[in-house]
Amino acid sequence: MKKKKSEIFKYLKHPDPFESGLSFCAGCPLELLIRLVPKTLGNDIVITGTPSCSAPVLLGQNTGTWHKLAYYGTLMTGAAANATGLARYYNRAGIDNTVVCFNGDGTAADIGFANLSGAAERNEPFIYICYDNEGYMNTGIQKSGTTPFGAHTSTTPVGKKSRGNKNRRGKNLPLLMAMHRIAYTATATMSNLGDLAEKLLKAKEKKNEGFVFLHIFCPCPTGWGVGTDKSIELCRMAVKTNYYPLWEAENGKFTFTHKVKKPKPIFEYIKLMKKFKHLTEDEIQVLQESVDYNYRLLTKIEAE
Amino acid sequence: MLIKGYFNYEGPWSDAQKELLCMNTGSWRTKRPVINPELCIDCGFCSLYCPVQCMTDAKEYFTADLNFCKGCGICANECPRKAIEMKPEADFLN
Amino acid sequence: MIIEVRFHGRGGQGAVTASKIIANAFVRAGKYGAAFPMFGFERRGAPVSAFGRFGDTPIRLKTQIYKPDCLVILDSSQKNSDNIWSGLKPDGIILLNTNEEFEHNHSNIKTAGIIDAAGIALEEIGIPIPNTCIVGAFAAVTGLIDIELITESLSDYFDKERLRANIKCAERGYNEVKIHNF
Amino acid sequence: MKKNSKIKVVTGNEAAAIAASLCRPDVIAAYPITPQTEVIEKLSEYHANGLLDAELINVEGENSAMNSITAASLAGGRVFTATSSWGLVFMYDAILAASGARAPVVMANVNRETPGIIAVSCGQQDMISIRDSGWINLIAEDCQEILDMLIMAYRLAEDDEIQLPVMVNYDGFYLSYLSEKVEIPAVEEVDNFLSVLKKQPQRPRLLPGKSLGCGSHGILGGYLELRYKHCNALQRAKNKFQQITKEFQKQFSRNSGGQIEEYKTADADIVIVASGSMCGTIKTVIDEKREEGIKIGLVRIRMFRPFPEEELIRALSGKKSIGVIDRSVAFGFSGGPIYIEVKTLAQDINTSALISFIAGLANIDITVLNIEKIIADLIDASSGKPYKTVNWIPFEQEA
Repeated sequence: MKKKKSEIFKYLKHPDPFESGLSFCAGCPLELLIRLVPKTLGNDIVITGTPSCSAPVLLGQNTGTWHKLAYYGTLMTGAAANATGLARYYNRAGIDNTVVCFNGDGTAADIGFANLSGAAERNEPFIYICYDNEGYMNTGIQKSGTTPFGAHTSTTPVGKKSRGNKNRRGKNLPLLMAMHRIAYTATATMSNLGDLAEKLLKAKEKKNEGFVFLHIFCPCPTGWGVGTDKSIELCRMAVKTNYYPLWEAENGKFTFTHKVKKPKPIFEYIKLMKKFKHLTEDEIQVLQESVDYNYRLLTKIEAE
Repeated sequence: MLIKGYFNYEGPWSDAQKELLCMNTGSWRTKRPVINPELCIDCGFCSLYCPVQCMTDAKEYFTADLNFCKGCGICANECPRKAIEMKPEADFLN
Repeated sequence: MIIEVRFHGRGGQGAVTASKIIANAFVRAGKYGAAFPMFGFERRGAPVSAFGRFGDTPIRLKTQIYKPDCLVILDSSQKNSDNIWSGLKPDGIILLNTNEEFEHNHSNIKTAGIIDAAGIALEEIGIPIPNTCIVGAFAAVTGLIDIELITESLSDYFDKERLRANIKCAERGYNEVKIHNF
Repeated sequence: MKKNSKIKVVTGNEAAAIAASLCRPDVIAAYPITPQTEVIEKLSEYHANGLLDAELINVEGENSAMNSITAASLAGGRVFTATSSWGLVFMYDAILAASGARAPVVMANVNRETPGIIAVSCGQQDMISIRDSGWINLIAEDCQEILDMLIMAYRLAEDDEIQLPVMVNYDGFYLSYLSEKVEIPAVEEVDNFLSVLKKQPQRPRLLPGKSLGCGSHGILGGYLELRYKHCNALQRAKNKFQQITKEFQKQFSRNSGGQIEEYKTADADIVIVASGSMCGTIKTVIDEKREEGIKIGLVRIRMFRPFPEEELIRALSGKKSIGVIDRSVAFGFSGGPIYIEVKTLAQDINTSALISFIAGLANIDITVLNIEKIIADLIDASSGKPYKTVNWIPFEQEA
């Protein structure tokens, strides 16, 4: 049998700055993401992070750290503002820099949304990476602004009167950010590593022109009720069902980076996890319509 | 004095001067990835998708660093040749 | 000696700037001046008052002025309001921006300066903002500060053509103010 | 007057903007709020005209202002922001983050009322609401002092032995909009004054490629250690400030005191303790009363945090009666906040009467008559007459 290494290795030029034993749940794709970012972008990034699943690893304990990166551990309310201050100072001082603001959806879509939007509006020169696991996972799986329709969380439980995250759709955060007409917006996920790496590298280029927002779909095996071995498969199925379309936008100009020829029905995606298992046929249809609507909207924007 | 020198600076600064912090995540494992080198085509997907990034390249095939492998099974699930099997850790006792 | 001056105007008339210009002129003379306004939300058209203390000794008082030696009224529509006249000291000086004849309406007025500052401003700068004309008239009515120092001070608040026009306003205020002594 | 200095008539806000510019900040981020707005307008004007070389960030809220300058400060930059009232409260979490990270941030806070009731008016309640945030808090009396204190604030904040954020407070309206004579030093003079900092060991910096991070979890005894260091640094800041004010006086020939300013206290039987713009009025009244033969003096608090305990004990010991005037309240206590803090020193001071006066809330003018009444009360108390411990001014009093 012919043996041949994957092309994707060519993107991973830099050493992994993280220690091997990190306190992420087994099978967590966030651990993969956090390692791939410096492996792709280089170890000379300055990373800022907030209390979240990534915080116990990004932040040190006393003098000790889990990695060799420069980091600033900060507050959820002001993450994008912190990154702004860093990037602006480095640029002024003539220090070559890539500031990566690395946060979950709680910081990005909810409590830190104002300053994320502010930094985007001002086109601040740094990369904001939002890993979206559709809830507050670090505190024990509560609903966030990106939790999708119908999802079970500990604050949108399935009970006698209410069944999951009803009457809501979740924010389309990457689209909202692209509408700021920032230098670069992209969606990516860990099933499509080549695409992810390309977008990271493009982000590094584009941050010289202005604000970069990368939205990374990042399933939570623990919170969503998925087998630890299935999280990458889940990413793949999210793409194949158009639940999570892959696209990019440069200064507001949209392009799909991966078109799915025959999208699978959403059922193929939701059946992989427990968080939607209570949904009825009708409710699944609502979710399907929501997926279709989002995709149609993107298609129209792309045509613009 | 109760206050020991936990920090080198006035503020909450950490550095990577000494050894990095590290957990014994190998002990979390209930299943162990076992690679069949015969089936392996050395594509490296197991290594690329491994969240711990603990699959090391043994030239002709990949092998897991069991000191840190959490046993999540992503490598086995993603292997295009089904060359990796997750075997109960109990099988390897003694 | 410190003279306490209370300015009354409406938002947009430049009462606050008038008080600053006079303070500025006193400092240019090597003397002392301090002025501050009192208002909440800044709004065009709303009544505004400002408090000025000018003199030859350091000014430490940071209070509003309840017993003014002098009233500068930029907004003649307020001239019948009790608020304005409250506390005017005996032998008081008033300076009023009006195009009407002066009525002696308060027994404590010793000296009154009357000037159609808005009219002059309209002629000189094209907008009826009376403040620079008023500060020129202030120099004439009180005799406490040279008109040259007033016009020099204007350079901190205006430049180019606006500065020239406002200097003209101040000089006309100085020359054209009608002074009544009682 | 110092050679190369300029005399200008400027507002308190403008004095703050000039001071910040003179210190050559790297990053400024601010959000407008009455009565601070003029500070950032002036800075923007200087920036637009090429007079101020700094990164100016027009943030979308005060919280971001504090967050962005804290990060820039940790990267090694000199930073500035200004706020007031609700703006200060809106940045509260970031204020704690700044002091916890020991970021030498400098901020002007234009004192304005805060909690619950919307009041666009002067009051120190905003400063009181953040007093336990681990910052150094200074309070200015006039426009000149706003400028001087901000320059000294950089010396204090960035000092290797201190490394703490400093807030320079000044009364909204009464000082923010007060136009008066201010001596503006030449920028080279300020450079010279601040140059000491360059000779000190450099604080850690967050830099790309450098394995040094900030915001580490303090675990085991680590948290305790950081708190202990922080509290010690605040204690050190007292003498450091005293030293800096002396050097400032030497270089700029201007003095307005150290942690406290003592005005005619040496032989005084009666002493008023106060802070901020009202002190000008108090001094004027004291001068009048001295002519009547009343032995009265003023202790003006210039440094509110760390609290100048030793200096206050020294200045107030053995006085017959002491009145503390607060421009804020202490919820759940009777008596103003500074009064309560002075009261903790009562045993060392050993006075017969310690009285609280709450005055000037929500822009209510603190008048000459108010001060005269306060002095009359203190005279009565010093002669053994009964007195009320807590007095709200101007209740039952005319202006």
